[in-house]
Amino acid sequence: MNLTQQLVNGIVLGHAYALIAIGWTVLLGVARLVNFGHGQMYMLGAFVTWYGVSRLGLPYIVSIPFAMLAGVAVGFIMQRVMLRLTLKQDLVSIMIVTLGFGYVLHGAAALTFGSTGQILETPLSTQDIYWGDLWFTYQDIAIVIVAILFFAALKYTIDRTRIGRLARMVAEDPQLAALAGINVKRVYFGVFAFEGAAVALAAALVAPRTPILTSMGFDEVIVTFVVVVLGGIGSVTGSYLAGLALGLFTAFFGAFVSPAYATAAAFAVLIAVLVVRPGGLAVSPGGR
Amino acid sequence: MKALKTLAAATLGAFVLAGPALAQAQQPVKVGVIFPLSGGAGPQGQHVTQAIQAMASIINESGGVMGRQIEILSRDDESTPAVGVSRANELISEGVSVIIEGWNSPVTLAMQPVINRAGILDITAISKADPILSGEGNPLAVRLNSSNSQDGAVIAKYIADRKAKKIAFLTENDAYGNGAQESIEAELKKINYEYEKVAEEKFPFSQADFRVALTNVRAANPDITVAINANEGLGMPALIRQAKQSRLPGQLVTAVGTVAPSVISVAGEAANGVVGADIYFPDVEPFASNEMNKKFVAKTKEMFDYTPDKYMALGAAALQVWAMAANELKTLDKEPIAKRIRGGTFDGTIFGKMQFGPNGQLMSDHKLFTIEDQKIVVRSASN
Amino acid sequence: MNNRPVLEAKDLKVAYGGNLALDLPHLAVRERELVGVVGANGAGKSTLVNGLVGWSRGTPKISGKVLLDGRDISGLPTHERVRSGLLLIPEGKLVFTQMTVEENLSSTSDETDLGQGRRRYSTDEVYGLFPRLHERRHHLGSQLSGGERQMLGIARALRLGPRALLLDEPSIGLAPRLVSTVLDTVRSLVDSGLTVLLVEQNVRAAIEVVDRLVLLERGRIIAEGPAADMRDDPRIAEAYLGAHVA
Amino acid sequence: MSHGMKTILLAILAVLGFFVPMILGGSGAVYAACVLIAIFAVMSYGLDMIVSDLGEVSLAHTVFFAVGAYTTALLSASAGFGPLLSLAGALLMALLVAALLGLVTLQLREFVFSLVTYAVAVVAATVAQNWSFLGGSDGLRGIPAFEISLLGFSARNDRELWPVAYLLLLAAIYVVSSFRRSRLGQAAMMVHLNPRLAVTSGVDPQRTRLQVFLLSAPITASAGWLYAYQRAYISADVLETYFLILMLTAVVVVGRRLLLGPLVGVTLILVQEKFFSFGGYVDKIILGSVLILTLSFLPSGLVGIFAPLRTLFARRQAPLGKPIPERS
Repeated sequence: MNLTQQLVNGIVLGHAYALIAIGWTVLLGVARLVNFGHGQMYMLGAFVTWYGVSRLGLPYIVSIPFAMLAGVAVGFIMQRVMLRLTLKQDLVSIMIVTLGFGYVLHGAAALTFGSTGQILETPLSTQDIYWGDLWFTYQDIAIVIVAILFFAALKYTIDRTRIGRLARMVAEDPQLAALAGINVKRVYFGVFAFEGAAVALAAALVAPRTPILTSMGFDEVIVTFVVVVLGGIGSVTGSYLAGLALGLFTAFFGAFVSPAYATAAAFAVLIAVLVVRPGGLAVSPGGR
Repeated sequence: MKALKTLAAATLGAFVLAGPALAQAQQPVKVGVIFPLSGGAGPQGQHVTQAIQAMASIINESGGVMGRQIEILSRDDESTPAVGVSRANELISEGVSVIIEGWNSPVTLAMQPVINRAGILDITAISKADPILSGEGNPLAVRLNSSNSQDGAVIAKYIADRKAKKIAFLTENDAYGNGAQESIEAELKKINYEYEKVAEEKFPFSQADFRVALTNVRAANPDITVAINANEGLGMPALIRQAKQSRLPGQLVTAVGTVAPSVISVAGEAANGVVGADIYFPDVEPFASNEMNKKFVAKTKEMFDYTPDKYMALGAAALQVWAMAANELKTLDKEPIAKRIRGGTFDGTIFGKMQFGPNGQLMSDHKLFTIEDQKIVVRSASN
Repeated sequence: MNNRPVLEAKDLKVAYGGNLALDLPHLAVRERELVGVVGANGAGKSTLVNGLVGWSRGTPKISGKVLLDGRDISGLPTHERVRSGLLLIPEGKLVFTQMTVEENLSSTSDETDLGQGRRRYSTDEVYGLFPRLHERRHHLGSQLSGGERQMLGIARALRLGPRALLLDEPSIGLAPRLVSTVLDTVRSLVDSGLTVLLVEQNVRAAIEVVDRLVLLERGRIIAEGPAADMRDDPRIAEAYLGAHVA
Repeated sequence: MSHGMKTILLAILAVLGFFVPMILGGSGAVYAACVLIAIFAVMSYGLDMIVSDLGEVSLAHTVFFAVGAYTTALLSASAGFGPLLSLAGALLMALLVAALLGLVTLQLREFVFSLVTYAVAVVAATVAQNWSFLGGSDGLRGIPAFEISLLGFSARNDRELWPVAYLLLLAAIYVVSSFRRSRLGQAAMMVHLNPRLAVTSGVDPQRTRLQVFLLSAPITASAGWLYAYQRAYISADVLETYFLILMLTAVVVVGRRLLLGPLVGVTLILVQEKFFSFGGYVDKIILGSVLILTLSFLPSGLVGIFAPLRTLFARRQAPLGKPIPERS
């Protein structure tokens, strides 16, 4: 058994997971919103990137912002439609509405992009690196680097900048934030736009690792759940660590037990954590 | 509230009343076809349905069934057993004479008792699970695609011929995958072949990232890796690509019928060198010179601009065999036709001579192939 | 100039689910004036100040006009009324508990031009006003005492450049000594140029600092006048100041 | 209207409902549709209690449906139990699983509750897919026809199964409406709308939640029981999102806390799916859009469109369809 290779697998997977989950973490931390359409937004990001690269002939690096823009657009529409529910914090309805959005996105993407598997090939994903017994691609390196930069930038923004402060104020108490002169609706819009852009960025980077299908997205939502809950809901640093831990767990559980049960095992751990310390999850809102 | 209910009930009623048409002598014979037309398996389900339509028009051109034209009623099971059952019920109430179905085994297993209870003939084209022929859901089952045990023999023979000693399995962890692996191992045992199972990695059907499993397999340094993955849209091409990238040592062999041309087109260059086996190739002997097959291939190309693969051929052959039996017996009734097919032989089909076992399983003839230049190249008959 | 009201409410009505909680034909607060609003529990004091900024933790129906320096701001959402200089320091939760004092005092708006009569207090100025906050500037809001939170609430409002300040029950839950400290600070703010509407239950303390007093009962103004006159008003004297008032 | 009159009217309505498939032509397809609608409506009523009364979104109700179906399949096919015994078994198993799940999630609220219930559903699906005791991915076959020899009753097709399905539906509606009038129902509403008030009124929120959970699970499980007989085959697909979305949509689309809401919701969805289908993808878009639009723009559900009508009906059917304003 090649443990170093599994370590590499786990680290790459972990950064991919953290990147996939980050949009949701912020959404949850700032706006206390859940988005069950997250997986389908990931799918859409992957397909828009693919469309840009292989149908429009755009360079990969141009296709990424293109996909992020699409993600922002979807986020805006979702928030526009759900604004009343968001301000009311009607979580029951919000959860179901986002499930509905996932359905609509899946149906629309399948009608637009077809339902056959596609390969999202990038200049990085086709370049393999063999290093002794180890194997990875430049795409894997890009995932790790972008994830680290993204999390560092996000952490800095939230902790040190005015925008981050505004978001934290809205997260803690939207009504008090309004009395501080903050346009709460705009912050909610911004957070949704961020969610859309972040998940599209994750898709553009992570999706080239495997073939893409319009029916995918379920696994991504599952991963996001685990990362967000284990990381302490709304916590950026926690999400990064939880993503990394989940990646390593998946790799080593796959190595020592079986990949067949990795997801179920991760969920079992999650349930166990929640049973043992149900209160320990309510970490400070605002995403520290 | 009551108004809503009445409204819903009324619309429901209107549609149901409009549904069943009166069966008259010169009315077409209705044939129900249920495959996934959407979702991951959607494109392939659509192709199978199209192939059946092509075969229907071939049959109709040569006089139809008992002088009546065949009308195909196609439905989408969405790869979901519950939806499949609903669709089967719909077709039953439309008065179909036979239902050709089956891409996913659970969908077939769910539909079998429903179709059976309605007294309608049920022909399974592709679903591979062994219980389909167990008689529990349908005592008069017929299935065309090869069974796991038939498939196991050809892969076992290949392993033995290659004198490979270190064997690894990458297996989909469900009834199909586990059954396929078991049958390969059972066949190896039957021919008393000595080998060492150096790795065995199971993964869920929906898996697309095999790097963790491949790392384990690679470390075991196998002579042959057998990949068993029926997820043609996602899993199999991903597995082939990642195996190539990870520089998996030894020969990658895919389980029978898991590498269709669609898999190769997604997997791209990485597919070159992969070995597989299958039961139908449109342009290889004995199919290439089979007049019926040529006609079928031409018709499919003409109607749908597509060269048929194995799945399409199986769907079309299901319709053809049923039409032959009906014409021969001059009946559309379930029981006589099922009994004619089960254990029977048919000449002049797109598969040439087709023979069914007493349990309704088609006897098929496997051929090994290698993928070269992203094309399936059948290995010489000596194999 | 001195007589023109900075803040004016006309026909202000607030209703919760069909029940009229406030019915205010007219109320005005003039430049550099400290107006106190007093009344029993449920008289509509908080409803009044909340209604002026269009803010609530419930979902009331608000109608009527609110004018700030003669400009009608009643169509604006809360955050824009705040930005135009009408600041409410609410009762209860008035600081961000998950943030440090320093962060609570950080600017939430990047506009520099505030317009006539407004000035944004600098961080140093508010620390000068409340040295205690400077000592605790790295503490989280949740670690502050009630008095410190009240100071922080006022300080945060000053940082936003208020034209008029609405204070909702600043003395609630504070020790008597702290009450007078807070109210004295408010008085000195008014003396240095601010306009304040103060809702207070502690009439005895309030009457010492305010210029004018408004008495609310069941959502309506039942008495109004200079503090000195109101002291002798029997409705005030009996209900709020007790027998020992001369 | 007097209480007695209402009861009589309801009884007449209940009797009339039984003849709906006959009125609609009585073809096999109508019976198949009606039986399925009844089964799925019962399934949804279990979830309805959690969503409408407790105000939480349980994503684990497919598990109770599966528990009912799998227990029935195992007891009837392997142990040879009759329908009544297997029903008892299914309800018991559902209670057990619900107690376990209820205790685990007792402390959790809102989205954390939903996430954990979803996790449970995913783990359950993996277990069902892989555990050969439950038939693995091939599922369980050989479920016998619905026969109660004691009563000489046997149902081999949907037409014959209809009386059973209809009775089950009536029973579920009765349980839900009694629940809403019961002290537990009032307590649940209080816990949902005003937890603080609930505590001060002597209601134990956690106990109430657990009790509602324990009442809700067997309802959904009983739907699984009949589904096993109706389909004669059970596989892990009963844990798929298809059923989850079906249930959720049925519960919310017409309007929350309307007694006949889930039934009408299921009817609308299945009629669309069966008779107005535009193919899987367009159906998905339709179902998703209906969910989005009703929840986002019609706060009181589809009945909001018929607001004037509703007041009419509210008067006539007060005990049945009385809307209670949702949480503000």
